[in-house]
Amino acid sequence: MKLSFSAADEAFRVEVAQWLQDNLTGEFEHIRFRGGPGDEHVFVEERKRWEQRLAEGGWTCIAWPEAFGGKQATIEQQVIFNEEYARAGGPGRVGHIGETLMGPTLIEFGTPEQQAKYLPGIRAGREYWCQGYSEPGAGSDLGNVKTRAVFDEATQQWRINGQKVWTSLAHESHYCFVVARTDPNQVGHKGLGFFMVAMDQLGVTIRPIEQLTGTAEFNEVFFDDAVCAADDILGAPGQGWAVAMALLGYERGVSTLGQQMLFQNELDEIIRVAKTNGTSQDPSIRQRIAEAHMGLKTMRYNSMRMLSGAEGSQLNREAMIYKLYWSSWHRNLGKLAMDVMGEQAEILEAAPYELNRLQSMFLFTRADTIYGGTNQIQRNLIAERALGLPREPRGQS
Amino acid sequence: MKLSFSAADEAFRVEVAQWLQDNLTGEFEHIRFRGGPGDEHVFVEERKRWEQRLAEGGWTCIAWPEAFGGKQATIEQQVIFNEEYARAGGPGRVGHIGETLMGPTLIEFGTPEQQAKYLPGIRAGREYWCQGYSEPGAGSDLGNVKTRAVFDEATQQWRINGQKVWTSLAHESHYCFVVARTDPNQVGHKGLGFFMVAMDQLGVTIRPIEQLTGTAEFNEVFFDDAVCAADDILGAPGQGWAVAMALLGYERGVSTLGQQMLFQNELDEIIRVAKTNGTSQDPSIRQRIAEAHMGLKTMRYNSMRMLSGAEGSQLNREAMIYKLYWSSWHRNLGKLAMDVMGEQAEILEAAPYELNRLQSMFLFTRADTIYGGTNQIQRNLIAERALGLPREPRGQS
Amino acid sequence: MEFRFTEEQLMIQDMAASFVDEVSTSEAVRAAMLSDKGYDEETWQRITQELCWQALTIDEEAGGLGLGYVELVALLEQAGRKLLCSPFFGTACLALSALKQCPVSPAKQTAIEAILAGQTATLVHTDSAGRWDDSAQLPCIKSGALEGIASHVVNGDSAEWLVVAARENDALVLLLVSPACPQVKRRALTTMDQTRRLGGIQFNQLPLEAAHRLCEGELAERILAACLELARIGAAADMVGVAQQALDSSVGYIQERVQFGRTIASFQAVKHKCADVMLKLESSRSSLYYAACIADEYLANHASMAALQEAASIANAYASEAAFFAAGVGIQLHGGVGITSEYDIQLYFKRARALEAYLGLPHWHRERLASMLLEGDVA
Amino acid sequence: MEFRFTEEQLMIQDMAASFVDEVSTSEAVRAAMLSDKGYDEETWQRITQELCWQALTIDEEAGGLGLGYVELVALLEQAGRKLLCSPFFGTACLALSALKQCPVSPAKQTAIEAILAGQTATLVHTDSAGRWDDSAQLPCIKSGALEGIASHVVNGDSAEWLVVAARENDALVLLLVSPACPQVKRRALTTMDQTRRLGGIQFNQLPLEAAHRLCEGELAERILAACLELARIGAAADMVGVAQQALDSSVGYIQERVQFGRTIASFQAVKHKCADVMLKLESSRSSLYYAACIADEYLANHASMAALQEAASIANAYASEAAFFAAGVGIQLHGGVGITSEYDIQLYFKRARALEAYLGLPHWHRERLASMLLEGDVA
Repeated sequence: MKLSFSAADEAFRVEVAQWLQDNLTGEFEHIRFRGGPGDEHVFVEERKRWEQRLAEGGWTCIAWPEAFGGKQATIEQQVIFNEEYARAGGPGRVGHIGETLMGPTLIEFGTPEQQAKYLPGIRAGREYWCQGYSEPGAGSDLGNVKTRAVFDEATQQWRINGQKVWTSLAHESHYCFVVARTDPNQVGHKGLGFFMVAMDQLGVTIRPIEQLTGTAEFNEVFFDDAVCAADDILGAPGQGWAVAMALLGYERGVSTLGQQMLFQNELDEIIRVAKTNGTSQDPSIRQRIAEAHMGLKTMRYNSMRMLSGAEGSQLNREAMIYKLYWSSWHRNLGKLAMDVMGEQAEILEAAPYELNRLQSMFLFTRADTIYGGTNQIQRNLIAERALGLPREPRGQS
Repeated sequence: MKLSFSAADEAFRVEVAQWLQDNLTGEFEHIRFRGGPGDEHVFVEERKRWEQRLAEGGWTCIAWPEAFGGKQATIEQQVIFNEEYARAGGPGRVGHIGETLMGPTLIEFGTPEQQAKYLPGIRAGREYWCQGYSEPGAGSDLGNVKTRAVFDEATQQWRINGQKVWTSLAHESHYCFVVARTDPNQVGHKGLGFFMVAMDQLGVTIRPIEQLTGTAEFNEVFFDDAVCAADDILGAPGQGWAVAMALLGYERGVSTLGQQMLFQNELDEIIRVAKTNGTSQDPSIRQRIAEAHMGLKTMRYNSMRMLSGAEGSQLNREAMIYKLYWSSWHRNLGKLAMDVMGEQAEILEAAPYELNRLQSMFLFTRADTIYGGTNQIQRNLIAERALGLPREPRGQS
Repeated sequence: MEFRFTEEQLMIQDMAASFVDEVSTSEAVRAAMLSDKGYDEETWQRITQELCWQALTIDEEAGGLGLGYVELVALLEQAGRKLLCSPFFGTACLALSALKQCPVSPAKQTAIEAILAGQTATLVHTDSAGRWDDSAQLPCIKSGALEGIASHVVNGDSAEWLVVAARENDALVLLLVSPACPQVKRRALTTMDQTRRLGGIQFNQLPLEAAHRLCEGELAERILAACLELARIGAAADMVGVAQQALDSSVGYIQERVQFGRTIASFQAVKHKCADVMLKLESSRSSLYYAACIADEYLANHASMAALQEAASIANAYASEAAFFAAGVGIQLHGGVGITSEYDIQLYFKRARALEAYLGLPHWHRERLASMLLEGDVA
Repeated sequence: MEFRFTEEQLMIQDMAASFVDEVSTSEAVRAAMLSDKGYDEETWQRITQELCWQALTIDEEAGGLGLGYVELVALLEQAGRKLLCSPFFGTACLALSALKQCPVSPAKQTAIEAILAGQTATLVHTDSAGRWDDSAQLPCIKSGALEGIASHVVNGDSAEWLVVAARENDALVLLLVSPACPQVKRRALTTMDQTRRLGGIQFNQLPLEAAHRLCEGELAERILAACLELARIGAAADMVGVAQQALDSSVGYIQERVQFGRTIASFQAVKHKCADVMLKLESSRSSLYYAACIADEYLANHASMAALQEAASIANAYASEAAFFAAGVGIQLHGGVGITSEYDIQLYFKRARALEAYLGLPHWHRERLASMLLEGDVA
């Protein structure tokens, strides 16, 4: 067991930090620390230009194999990149879903033609992706997909009908990966397909969902005879569940350490406020600040164990606790922020409903324990998969 | 809504307090504050004599109708009696089960002959009862009774076979009320009988269960062809469930306010220790002492609402939360006591394993959230009965 | 001892429930939130003219109904249950609580009559940072004029009468001020919870006359202290209502919502969350009703300030935690839609949070109780 | 960065696991609890002669294995998992941690050789009330003799060597004392947790020679401070083991136990409790392993005292809460039998409680972290 990084890794860290210092400036200065969770709707054009700047520097898709334009970065290098990116205030990545979810899935399951068609746009920071998993009636129940895909022999295209929800950045995305039922006679995990659907077509309609923050980070996406070329199904019809699950497996990983840097920024801000307004002298607040600090440190140690032990996208026991851990921690941090702000917590920045960073965080953390699998679902997963307890029975609906 | 008691009730309070002051003294001085939960095994002989003293003073069974020797005391008077009894340090009542559970059940379901046979002994503080509900395999699942009762036509007696568990004071009791299956072809709530079984017979064996405190408040009771006269079934065969449930209904009620006085004594002791050893200056301990105080006050207000709204033994919404509330509160109090005691918490009074009052309370509170329906069962009850949510499905065993 | 509502009190509660169900619908709340004054003028007219809520706690000889805090709490609980946007809390629970305790004076007479007639009022007891404790730098009276800023004043942007706590040298003075003059500037604050409007008020050399004075010195200190306790009890009532509806709407939603082929209400973890909410809610309600009784006893000189403080802290801290927990669980049980602005549960969450922080967070109350228990006297 | 055990470390862990499974059965623990010294002499012989655990952290040049806290923590976790009753913690985690940091001296040489040979030792750093913080009134050296009482000494009733923290005027002195003399009186304390024996020691004008002295002054202060942090990390390891077994035995029990026609493991509320335990347990383990790495870095002068304190507080506070929670949930999930002395879960509960309170409750650690964060520096 060792905590330190190798000399080569430390040199890599210097290189990343230097590049960010040289580039995340000038026209990009004002988007530092912006565009994170709960703030994804801001400065989208600037953040797209930033994606391209990153790509020019060779800093997109560093984990990809070199054959696809990546650096085949080690876990350590990915950790370092994410840490330095967050430390420098790197803005929320518009290309995140393409780079970390769609790319690896294409590399694992795609045909050479599919890889050639889609990977370069992601790598260049020019083509963005959004997700089409959740449906209004399904929530955490991905097996209950109602969106249908029918192959039209006449046009040799798939026709997709249905509705997806909780789709970030749908307006900005060129493509959406959509899980849809290809075999109407199957239920649950069977008879699904995984489609790569172009967003810029008549059959696709986007409706923003306004959140409790007054902003709209998420969208509903309606597919109304949307078309998808025969070649744009990833894996075979019926294989959709396997592809979809593999993609979710990529969600956990090195990006967690970058996320923790954002959390650290938030905690630092809370400590700054506490010291300024004197709540840092309140013993109960002190206990909670210490608890938050301990929790964040431990989150980091959990990640380090998870990354040291992880084989590829395989889930291990430690990884299963990760979502429940961070979402609960972050929700508590939101409450702490409000209590530290004192009387000012209730007063917004400006009319009509402009929240400051901590207020926005407070409200948005209520979503953290819901999206990507509620805390209840997470506890089921831990109990059933890590501890081997009986599965929840499925009802007969 | 009014908080105060009437002048007549206040006069009653003075009468009770005076009698206790005059009588709970001399030979009874050393049993003050003893024999409560977790301490039920101590000074049993003295506490039996105390029962008889109470009876002579007319202070047993005050809630019973006058026809059966009671005072037909109002709810307010019962509250006052329990409060004053606890305030004076009245010892744990050996006759508790007979007076508050068996008596009312006999009065509701018993024949005049049964009432004449059993009520006077209870009223006089001379005959004690214990319960025979729980079974080793059944726990919180009363429907899963395995003890069998078979009517022997030859002797015209019931023969009882089976095992009961968690029976307090079994050694001291003259009778046990036993729920047993009279119809072996029925399951669950059907085919049960409610029997009044004499303990002093060859077919009854008692085995104490040693607890984590090193003491044995509870027992296992084995029925091995134990006999019970034909007349000693309460209600008809098959009616056992209804009788058993009615009896449980009497469990919640005015005695709660006496229980709270015991809790107040414990909290007072904790505050005394905290002031003595300086932990009262620790801000986290202060928060928890305040929380305990608030919780106990609120427990009292909950009881006052419950008693003001209760009609007979009917459960109301407020009553359903009571067990979960007090058991959770008391468990937290146990932990607080240990943390307040500081380094001394770990050191016992004497070898081999003599716990002080707060240590014993700490350990024994772990049982509070289990017996009489675990906290999980209590939450099911609240969710299903008070909030109307779906019932837990029963498995097929 | 009768620790339950009388028939009359139940009737008051039922009428209030029907009324808020009618007027404080989701659409009405959302319209009021965005309106100029933060409440619907017509609804206020009905409250004062049809229902006479403002007269509830005014003495009968002064033309009121002569009822007390138990009844007031019954109304406020219903108001909270439907997120009623209204100057009722400021008028009845803040201004009137102060006025009732003041000695007879022309100012008091003026104010009570105005309120009876349906005018709105509030209590101004904060400083420019919204502080309300001993550290507050209240507006000051110097050379016969009032100067200073008070922030976070409940309905302070629109109340027609202000009962103002000000300092004159070292003494506290309670004043009755009409804000309709150029020396008083006011604005609505933009708040996270939009159902309870707060205002900022600036007094700019407002000349005072004797007729403005309600009382001063130790009496004023005692009255103001009691007012804060009564406000905490009133806020607890609102929060109990908030918690009740957060639970009820969640219980409704989970019985409709199907996941994995079952209603989510059939999942034990979901049921147990609801049970935990109910435990906290009913316990809050018990401590609220107790505190309301104590409030009436205090106002009738039958209970001490210490008893009032203790009851107020218990009721407020319990209700704060119950409401925040109930609304937070409510969002969680609503799942994805819980965090959309379309559903009301988030409005309950914001109101719960605002009220929780109003006049002391739970840990502030616990520390105050600890001092009473460990260093001083507790009732 | 390799935040996992190496092959060698895994082997050490596996061997320790097999050993404690063999020797520290429920029967063996119960026998040891009631025995004279509180541990089984033969098991200690095997630990020191067969397994050489006592040599683990002793430098290779001194005849030890030259390993560090990561390996020690792996052993202590296994010891906790099976409630091992043993003088190992006192010897290896307390006495040796102090000795290793002391400069070369005859006393140090004597002690290390004795420990290598299988003798037991402990650190005496408390006063007569068991206090260990700045308020402790440690035994004093006056006129060349040691006088005073230390209570709550881990295995203090039987350890063959004592490293004693004493005051001489204002300076701290670390001494090596053999208790086998009439001026040292000892007794076993009757403790709630019977698996970790504590002793009380009285020094009654014990004459000291130069050869007793290990070090003094600032160095002694620094060594003692570090020892307490290392002990906190060691205790955290024991608690992680306790939590692991509390969870494992509960998971086993609930899969057997049938209620309402189902295993209780099939109830979602029960499953979720287990998930919550696992979350706390794995998080404790992560912070424990981190702290063990920092301990080795501190001892190699690569990490600061502040870093050691921070890591120790985090690991200890987390493990305390995890172990107490896991054992408490364990009792609950065992239901009625959980509170009988027949089942072992209550022994885990008592050990968790004792260790939680050892050298600071979680809120003490949080306040210490808060001072570092808000008033000082944090690593």
